[in-house]
Amino acid sequence: MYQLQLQQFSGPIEKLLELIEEKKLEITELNLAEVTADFLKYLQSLTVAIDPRILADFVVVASRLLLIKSKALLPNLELTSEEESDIKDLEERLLRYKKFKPAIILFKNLYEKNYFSVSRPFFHGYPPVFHPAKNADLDSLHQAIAKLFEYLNSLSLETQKIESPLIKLEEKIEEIIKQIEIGIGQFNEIIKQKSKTEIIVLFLALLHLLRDQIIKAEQRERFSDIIVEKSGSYNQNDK
Amino acid sequence: MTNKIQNITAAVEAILFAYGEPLTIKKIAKILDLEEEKIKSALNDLEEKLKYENRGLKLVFADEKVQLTTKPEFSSLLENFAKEEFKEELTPAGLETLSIIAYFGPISKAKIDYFRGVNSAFILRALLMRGLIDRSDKSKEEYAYSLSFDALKHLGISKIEELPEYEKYKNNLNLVQ
Amino acid sequence: MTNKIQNITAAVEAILFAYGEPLTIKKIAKILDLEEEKIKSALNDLEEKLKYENRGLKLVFADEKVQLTTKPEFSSLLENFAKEEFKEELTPAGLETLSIIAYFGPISKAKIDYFRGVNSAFILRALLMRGLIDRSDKSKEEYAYSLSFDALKHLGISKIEELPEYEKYKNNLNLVQ
Repeated sequence: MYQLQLQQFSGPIEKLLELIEEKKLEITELNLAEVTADFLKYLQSLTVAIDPRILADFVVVASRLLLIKSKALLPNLELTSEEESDIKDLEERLLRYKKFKPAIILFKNLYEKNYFSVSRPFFHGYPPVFHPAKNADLDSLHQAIAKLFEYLNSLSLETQKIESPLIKLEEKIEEIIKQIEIGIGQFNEIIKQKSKTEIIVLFLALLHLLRDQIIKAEQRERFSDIIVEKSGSYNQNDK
Repeated sequence: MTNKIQNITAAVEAILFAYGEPLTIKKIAKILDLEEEKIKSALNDLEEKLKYENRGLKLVFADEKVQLTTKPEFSSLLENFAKEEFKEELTPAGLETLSIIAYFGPISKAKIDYFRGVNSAFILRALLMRGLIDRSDKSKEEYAYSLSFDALKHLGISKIEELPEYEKYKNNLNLVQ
Repeated sequence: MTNKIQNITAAVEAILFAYGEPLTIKKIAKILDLEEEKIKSALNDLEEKLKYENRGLKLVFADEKVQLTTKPEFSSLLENFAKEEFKEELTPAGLETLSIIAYFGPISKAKIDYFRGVNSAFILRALLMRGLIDRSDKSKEEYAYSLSFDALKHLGISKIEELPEYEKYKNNLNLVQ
């Protein structure tokens, strides 16, 4: 069920390209900054429905967009060479995906054409004859089932491990609210000395709070810091 | 549909190939939406073409039915081939599938695919041909696969519960689902 | 055994007909006790003959294997042989992933993930279970994914190169990074 649901979502590169093309924009750094908000909005809509593992990949793309956005907003911001190459990498991937997109349509048409070949079953018409394999004994069956269980268990463990980033978003929401309550109202202050992933999660938390109108944010002019404050509707018992 | 069919001989060959079983001329005529006479002449044409020495197939007529089969001169070659094929050891994928059926049978193909994470159609067919598993149509929609009686004997056990750690795996099935 | 084989093309046709599943050229050579080169030239011969419009069959090639199938122009006659699991529409993620594998396979999961910008584990599993892709473990480190024979047959193509504008996409998009 849940895996099926997952498949309804396109990958982040596809989604980002979609957003750019909706606005009939070229793939440039400036235009990427332009669609950042849309991408984040989409990302937020995913947080309820999607596997944390997939979400993490969207966050990676979102983080690069935020980097681009920050660069556009804050011209004095110095990016490391790694960050610069991350931006370049995202642009290149989008371009490559864009070039490939027509092939997906071609493939889809062929796939749905109902123009297929039929083959025959394995040794059709030959009677089944008992041919036990030399290696089909109790021991090897036992080993095979044990190995399969080990694998299936490792899969479910892996899924559990990845649940943690989701909880963090909730924590960060609380953190922002607390910071505002003690009087820190500038986003730059809130994210001071945080790791890059934390900044991203904090930013997501900020967007979350904005959407729920728990806080108000304001950017007085381009490139200036974002000022956040509690909005009237926030109630401690809501969260 | 029919007007798209350019060549009746080719269409008849394709139909006989896919169905595998003997078909009545009437049935072929129905599939093609053509008169039986047309089918008969296409079958004659096909039969003539199959006589060429570079063809490996032939038509067999019996009881008003026709079937496409291999030429008799290849019978012993193909029987040996089948024998060799089934003498081979089971692949890891074959063993894995057999173990799932042993421990969890009767079990549907969908469930086997789910556990293995890959499609098992071919492996199931091969295990059936080797007589290691049986297929029963438990529900109308789905076959259920279980270990064959011969396979149990070959393993040297009298019932499935004698498989090593049978209870442990059988009961833990839900944990991994 | 060999000296009885008058015509290799006929023998190859009979073997492919009986076996049904894709067969490696190597295996055919072994069955017939002939060099692979001879088998290849018999397959070329067979492929040419099958192109005639009075033939209803064709060969499908992938990964050193070959399978005998019906020509797709007869699919409307063989509706009941269409695979149920392929009729179902592909999800956006499934389509995205399957197209990438079609044009760039065999391709590793890491490269698919990079191209899509997202972990494709679940999608790959779903495609494997439906039998649309195969996973080969040629290198020990990483699986490589490619379109299955069943997928090629569903698309009605004889080999992957027959995908629309295959060369253009394959060569102009360097996925190897």
